[in-house]
Amino acid sequence: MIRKTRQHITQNEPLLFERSSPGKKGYQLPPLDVPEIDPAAVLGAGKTRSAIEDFPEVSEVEAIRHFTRLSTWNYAIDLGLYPLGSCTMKYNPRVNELVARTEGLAWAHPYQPESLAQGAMAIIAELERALAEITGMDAVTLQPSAGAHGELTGILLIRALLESRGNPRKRILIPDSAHGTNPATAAIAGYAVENIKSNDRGMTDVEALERVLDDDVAALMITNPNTVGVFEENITRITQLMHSKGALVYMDGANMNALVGISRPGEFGIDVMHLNLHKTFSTPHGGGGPGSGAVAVKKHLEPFLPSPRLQRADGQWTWNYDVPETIGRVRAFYGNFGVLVRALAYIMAHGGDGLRRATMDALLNANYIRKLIEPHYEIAYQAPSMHECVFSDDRQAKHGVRTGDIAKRLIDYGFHPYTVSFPLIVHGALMIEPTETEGKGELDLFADALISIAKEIEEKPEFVLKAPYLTRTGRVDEVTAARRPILRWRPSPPAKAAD
Amino acid sequence: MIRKTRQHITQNEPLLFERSSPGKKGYQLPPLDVPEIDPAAVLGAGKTRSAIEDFPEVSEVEAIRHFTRLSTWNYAIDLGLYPLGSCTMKYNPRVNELVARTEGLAWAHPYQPESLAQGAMAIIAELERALAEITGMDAVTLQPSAGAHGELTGILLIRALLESRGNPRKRILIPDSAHGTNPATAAIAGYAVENIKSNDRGMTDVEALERVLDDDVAALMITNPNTVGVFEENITRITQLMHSKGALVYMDGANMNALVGISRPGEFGIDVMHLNLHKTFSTPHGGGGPGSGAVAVKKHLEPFLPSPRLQRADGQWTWNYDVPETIGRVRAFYGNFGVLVRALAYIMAHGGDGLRRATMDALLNANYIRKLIEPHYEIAYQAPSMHECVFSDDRQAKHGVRTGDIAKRLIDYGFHPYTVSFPLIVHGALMIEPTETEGKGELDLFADALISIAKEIEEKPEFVLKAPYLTRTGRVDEVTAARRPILRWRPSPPAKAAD
Amino acid sequence: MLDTLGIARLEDLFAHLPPEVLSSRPLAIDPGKSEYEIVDYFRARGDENANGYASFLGAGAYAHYRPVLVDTVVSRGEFLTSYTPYQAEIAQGTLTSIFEFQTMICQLTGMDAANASMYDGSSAAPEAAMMAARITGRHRALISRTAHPEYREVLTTYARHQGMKVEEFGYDQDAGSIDMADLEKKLDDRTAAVIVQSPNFFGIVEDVEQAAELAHRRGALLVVMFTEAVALGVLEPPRGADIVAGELQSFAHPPSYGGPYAGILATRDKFIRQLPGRLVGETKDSRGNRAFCLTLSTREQHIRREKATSNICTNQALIALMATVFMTVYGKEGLRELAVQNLSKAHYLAGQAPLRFSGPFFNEFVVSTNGRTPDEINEVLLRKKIIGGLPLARYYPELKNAMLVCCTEMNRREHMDQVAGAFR
Amino acid sequence: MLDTLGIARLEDLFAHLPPEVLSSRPLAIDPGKSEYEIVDYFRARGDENANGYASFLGAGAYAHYRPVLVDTVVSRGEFLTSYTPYQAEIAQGTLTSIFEFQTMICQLTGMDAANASMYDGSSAAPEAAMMAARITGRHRALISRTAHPEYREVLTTYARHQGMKVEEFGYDQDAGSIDMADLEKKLDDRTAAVIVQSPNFFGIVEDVEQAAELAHRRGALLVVMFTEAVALGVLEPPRGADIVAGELQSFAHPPSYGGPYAGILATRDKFIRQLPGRLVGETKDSRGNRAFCLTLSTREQHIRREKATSNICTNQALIALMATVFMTVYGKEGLRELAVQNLSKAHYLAGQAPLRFSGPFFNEFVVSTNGRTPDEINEVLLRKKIIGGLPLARYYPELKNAMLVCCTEMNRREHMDQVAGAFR
Ligand SMILES: Cc1ncc(COP(=O)(O)O)c(C=O)c1O
Ligand SMILES: Cc1ncc(COP(=O)(O)O)c(C=O)c1O
Repeated sequence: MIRKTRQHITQNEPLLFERSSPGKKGYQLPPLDVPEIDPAAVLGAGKTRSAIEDFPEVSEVEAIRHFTRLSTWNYAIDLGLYPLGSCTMKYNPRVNELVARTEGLAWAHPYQPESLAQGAMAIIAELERALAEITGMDAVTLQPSAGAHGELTGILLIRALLESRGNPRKRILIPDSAHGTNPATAAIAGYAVENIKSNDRGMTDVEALERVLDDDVAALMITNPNTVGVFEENITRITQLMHSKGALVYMDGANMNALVGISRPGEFGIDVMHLNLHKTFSTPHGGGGPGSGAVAVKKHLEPFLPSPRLQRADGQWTWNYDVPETIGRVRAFYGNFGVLVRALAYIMAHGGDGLRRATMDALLNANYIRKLIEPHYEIAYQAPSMHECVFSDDRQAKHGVRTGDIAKRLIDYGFHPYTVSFPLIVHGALMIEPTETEGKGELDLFADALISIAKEIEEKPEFVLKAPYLTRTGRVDEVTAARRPILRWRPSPPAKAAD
Repeated sequence: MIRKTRQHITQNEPLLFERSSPGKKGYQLPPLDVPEIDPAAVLGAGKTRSAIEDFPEVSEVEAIRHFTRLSTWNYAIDLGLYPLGSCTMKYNPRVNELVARTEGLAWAHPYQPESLAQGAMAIIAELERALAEITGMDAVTLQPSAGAHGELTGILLIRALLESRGNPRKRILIPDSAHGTNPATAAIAGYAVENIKSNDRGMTDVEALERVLDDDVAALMITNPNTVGVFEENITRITQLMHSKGALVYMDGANMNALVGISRPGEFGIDVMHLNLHKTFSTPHGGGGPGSGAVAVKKHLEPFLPSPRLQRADGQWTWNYDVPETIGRVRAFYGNFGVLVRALAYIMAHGGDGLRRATMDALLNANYIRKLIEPHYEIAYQAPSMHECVFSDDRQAKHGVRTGDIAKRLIDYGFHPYTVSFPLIVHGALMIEPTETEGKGELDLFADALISIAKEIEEKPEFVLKAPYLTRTGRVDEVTAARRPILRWRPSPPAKAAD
Repeated sequence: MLDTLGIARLEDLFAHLPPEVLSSRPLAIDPGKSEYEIVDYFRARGDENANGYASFLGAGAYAHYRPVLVDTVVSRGEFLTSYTPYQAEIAQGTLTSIFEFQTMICQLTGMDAANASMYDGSSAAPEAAMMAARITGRHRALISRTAHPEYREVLTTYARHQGMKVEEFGYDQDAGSIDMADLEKKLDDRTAAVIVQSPNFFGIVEDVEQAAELAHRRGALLVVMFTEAVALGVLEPPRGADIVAGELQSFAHPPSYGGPYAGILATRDKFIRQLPGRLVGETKDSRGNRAFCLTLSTREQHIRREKATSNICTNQALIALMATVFMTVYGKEGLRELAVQNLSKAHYLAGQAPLRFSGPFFNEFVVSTNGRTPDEINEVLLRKKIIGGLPLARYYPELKNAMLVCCTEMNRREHMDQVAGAFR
Repeated sequence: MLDTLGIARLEDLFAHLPPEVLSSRPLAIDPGKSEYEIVDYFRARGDENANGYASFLGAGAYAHYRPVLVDTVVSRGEFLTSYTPYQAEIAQGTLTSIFEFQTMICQLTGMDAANASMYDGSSAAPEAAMMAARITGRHRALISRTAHPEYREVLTTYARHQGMKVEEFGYDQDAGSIDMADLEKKLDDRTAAVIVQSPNFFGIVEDVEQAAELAHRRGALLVVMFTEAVALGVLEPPRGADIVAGELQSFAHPPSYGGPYAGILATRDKFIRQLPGRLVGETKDSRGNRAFCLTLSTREQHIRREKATSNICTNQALIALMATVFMTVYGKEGLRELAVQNLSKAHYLAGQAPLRFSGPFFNEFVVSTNGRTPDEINEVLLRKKIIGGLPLARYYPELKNAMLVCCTEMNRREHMDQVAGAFR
């Protein structure tokens, strides 16, 4: 029984280009206080355009309605539980949006004199300190723009260190449960990828690891807790093993929200790791980004960090561009500063105890969901869950219903689905991460929904296959989209009617 | 055919009190930097409460979800046309919200030293000047909080003037088309109300007026354009007539958006009028308010304006509390300052020409709608429409469908209904005010919807009677609500399930 | 569109107006400005006001921290750009939140019903008096001199022409609270309402129950006003009152140079048909689901016209919504903790100041400036970027060497210590 | 909930962790702070930065007015707090806006397809180079020294370990634009990509078509970068390019001390399967209505893993949405007018300054500081609360007596005149 939703009227809205009509405008510029220059005159006629063809022309009210109407077609954390596994869709405190817009911060130019940027630099320093403390590492760079970017930075650091020792080596070992960015990153950093299979507890198979470990192995990229939500119990042994072969250990810290305040990777042998500040430290995901992929390292990797490095000199913060062994920049300027502000605000709001408490609540919520659902869905691994729990659709698949179908039906029940079909080692995975910001009420409704769907699948599987029913858009045909890609609007066919 | 809407899933949400659970909190206060005082100790035990019984307890995420979910059940200008006649639901530029939150303005205390409030006072002065210019009047008070409050201020001014002349008189004449606030106001100001009937062109019947006009009449309260959207063609004659008997003319300026830049009431004999700044000058209506009811007067009424009066002395703005003939205050402090800021921002954005242009666009839109709908609905009066057009449901009533039913069916078509059943002189009125901020596209869809409903009424009237169909809430039973009023939540029955 | 109308120019739309009503000249208003210039203009004005000052002003307008959620909620177009919820089927968001607002106001005030808002506290007072007059059929109001002076002025303005006599009763010169003897003396059988404010203008918590007893003994109603809503977090609700009229500015609206704020009126069940203003009630929809709608509108001007309970139409809904969010964020515990912080801060500073009155106070108190004028003290403070207390001479000639000082959770100890220094 | 799980304390939830991995001590992080304190902290930091200064800095980060609508839209929880639109049925809002974004980027750049965003302009550059390498099967990139120095550094970092050689070609010392002869000389048959920036780092508009011709003649692809998106309002789109890589910060994001910004990659139809990043495509839903969804995901890391076109996952969607709103508000006419204002302001100031280069420029230009160092001039300006140009010595040793100056629509004539004065 669907208890959480009802259907309501929503506005249709055409594309901007269909809404557009010549001469409409939604802007006004101040009068120009200098003589107007004719672009063609100073740039050369051939170098200027007369108009941006088919660019939209709408009034201010049309613009706000356009985007407001569009927005009502979205689901979001502000509307309810968003249990996308591995994505850590926790509540995003609104004060963070406010502080990121603080005049002196938002309008700080990256090249303004350091004497006039001390506030921004102090924020960066403070966040570096807090993240080092949380991870138990020695130094932090905030330059990377997202998790994958942090991975690349980290692997380049490893490469630089190994190169400085004489041999960058050739291979990187990656458990088969890893997120796709891990192998993709290793490849960009010029390494061959070797997959390590997981054992039947969902953990890295230490024997398998030992078997392939040789002097050509540069590093292991391990996610801990890993993507099945399980803490790698042998992590200390693994890191020792790697180190004993002169290899390093990279930790994908995307799941650090399961460890903050409880366990420090720096204390179990990790050499370098990234943090997804937008996940663990709650930057709004904004329909896909931005994020920040801070990288934390042990002392031996510090000399190689991207330049410039923030340092204190003569009682002032200053950017040091003289980093002889640096891997170089991974992006212009200093990082996604606005995201850093939000992350620091989040850390300040929680404090040390609050962060630990948030971690425990995340564990509690994941385990609570697991407990309620386990009678109805097949848990992927018996090992204890940390911040997320992963099921397989084995039981439901017998009725012809797959994880993707269950996900669509969950929409009717008023929830954003879990992560579908990841990690790859779980057949038909349902990867559920409730995060710590959910209350019991929402979790109970979610479990009820999944249980109810399990019943529906037994009773009328074909019904579930056609879900969702309650959305303004029915099941979307992704196959056709990929077969003949239409990636932009074109004016050719006579303008369509409003839809 | 409904082209503008589709149904989509929306979240249910219980009342805060049902969502509440003990110990949850969504706030944190800074640590107290002084010794904590026990209230009972300093106030006396009997004077303090131990807890606010049944007051809600929710987390921050529950709070934001609560209000976000609720908001999705509303229609609003940001979603589409909102043609509530007489309410002037025009687009509310968002820059106005920004400037009203300017630190030095939003946090200005009404009693801070005048030397530290010059910016706020300059805004008030500038707006007073602009409104005097727009209305053609001599002085303006910004103290009244809304239109009805302005009416009261205006009638008290009239009374004060007449009293100063020796006789406050007894009656106020009000055309029967007037808004309910007019008679209600006159009564509060201690006057008897005498209705003047309208003629068959929807205008004040000058003969009828002359018949009742005697030395006991203090004033006429006239709305121009009036509530059927018609300009009172005989306004000059009317004002002369009133003046010839020593009576005054109050103009309800709620419809001033039909005149700004075109016609100045001060130039056609009006003595005193109010402006609904929230209508004509576009303050967001916020679910019912706040507004501001600026009152503009001719010289002879100026001495009576509410105190304090803003004036310039020694190159500084100052509040003058020494207004010997004042009617007194109509509220604490100086008025709805935040609304004044928005109104001035609106005026600045438009400029003189832009204001005139907005007026003409308002006229254009109303007349365009009228033209499209007139073949299908009975226009109330043949006289030319200004900023709104009023129809009656005469033709539809023959099929048993009334204006209120048509309104409900309009909802399914994706529109907020027009004003229903007002003005009272039109039987089953449909009072439509599109405002100037609508584009042709939205107006066409609206006309199409009304025409389509007219057809539905001919073909299947009973269908229309049960509308709306597409909303999460079906037709609401207002009769029961009034019969046994439940005006607050009470804990008595065991908490209801989520709905 | 011009074609559809068969006209050539926009000007033709008002060609039917009599020529003598047309404007004699174009508007003398500067050409339209860009967003950028407008933002700049208002910033410049804001910069001409006090900026970066610590302030100890209260007196009906209080500086309390505004939780960020407040603007998050009220900025949603669905709340911001909708109007009075006439069409319940597409206004359940607004209606539900008003129902919650009404409930929370009842919980805070101990009343049975509250309306959806009045313009502000000062106009709620005369509305309460008029309501009392309708209920009792009497036409005399007694108001305490400890009520906000500007509220009293507003009452006088409103009452003057309704045949309602307004008289004031005094205060105890030591305690700073109602002079009960004076009240008792002035009460008679024509008195419709006794109006008191608690905490009063001096910050002092009045003995509401005693005032109630005196009023009721003579068949008058008791109206209790408040300007500082935060006090409700610790104060026993005025259970003896028949009508509560208050100002909610403290609940999430910045002082904003005096407005817009939001007033409330709350009362007992038996008087609801005399309440002015909009009311939301619970009902069901055609499918049997719980729903809310505007109700009892036969009290209102659009139906009852000159016989309406009030002329109010547009109210302060968005400010009331801000208050609703504020009350939700703080909740049961928070509102109390907030009140305790206010109380504690005020008592900390008051403990270092020569107090004019001995009565129990919440977050405001009157300081004797002894030898000096309040302005002299404030001058000293202004130089330290502190705005001191409100000199009382304008409102109370007998208190010309006194100022009203307010402390909220936003005042810091360091500034309080500086103010205390100035009092010495 | 603990009961349901059969545990007594929250700590039991991680009792299974090996003891040696547990933290050796509690976090040394201050106790949690209230909203009020947090807002205060960041204000204090903001106040330590430049405040109230006029600035003439550009160089990849531009101060343009942000229409208020931008924050209005992106503050809506439905956009702000959703993620990558994996579930199309409840993400049509995001998907539709991305489709519009992709279209507008194509319209601006003259390309056929654009992705949903990259991290920023600087990381879009190496992604473009890698893409060119995949398409051509070659492993050498030539980049102009007139490209942003930090972008070039990023390219070097990325390329180093992919067997991609990066070489630079020079610029004409008079014109400040590409030295075409040098480019031609360095081009060979192993060159995958020629990478130019226009307007270049000096603000000068490059001859993109000539570069295209040279590149194509040797079978290389031309990558055109831009840092100042506003220039696209007047510049002919780089039709000769095979890939356009740019930075959209100018479109509604404040400089924000360097990030988050949003990069774009656009290309021709034939190369779309080599594009990295998310792509939204048009399709239909089960009821036959137009719908949008993520598409061509077999290019991406979550499917293709080590063979993916890129490792990018999280992108800069919200910044891209800001840009979408910005482009919508300005629209066809506005973007051009905005560009003309920028051009006009820059030329006004440049007309009073000793220019280092003679090439045609948009809103940035290099000024020779002649006898003095750039720092000396900037010192003078700082005293007037003006932040002058960027000294170029760090990036171009040969330009140590030169600074890069930028003017946007936000710079006022009075400040420009003061800067002009300082150049004299
Ligand atoms: C386990 C894991 N690793 C890495 C990433 C990549 O992080 P990002 O998306 O910030 O690049 C993700 C994100 O989805 C992840 O879940
Ligand atoms: C014609 C007319 N007069 C007066 C008013 C009262 O104005 P307000 O609602 O601001 O009190 C209204 C508002 O609805 C109106 O339409």
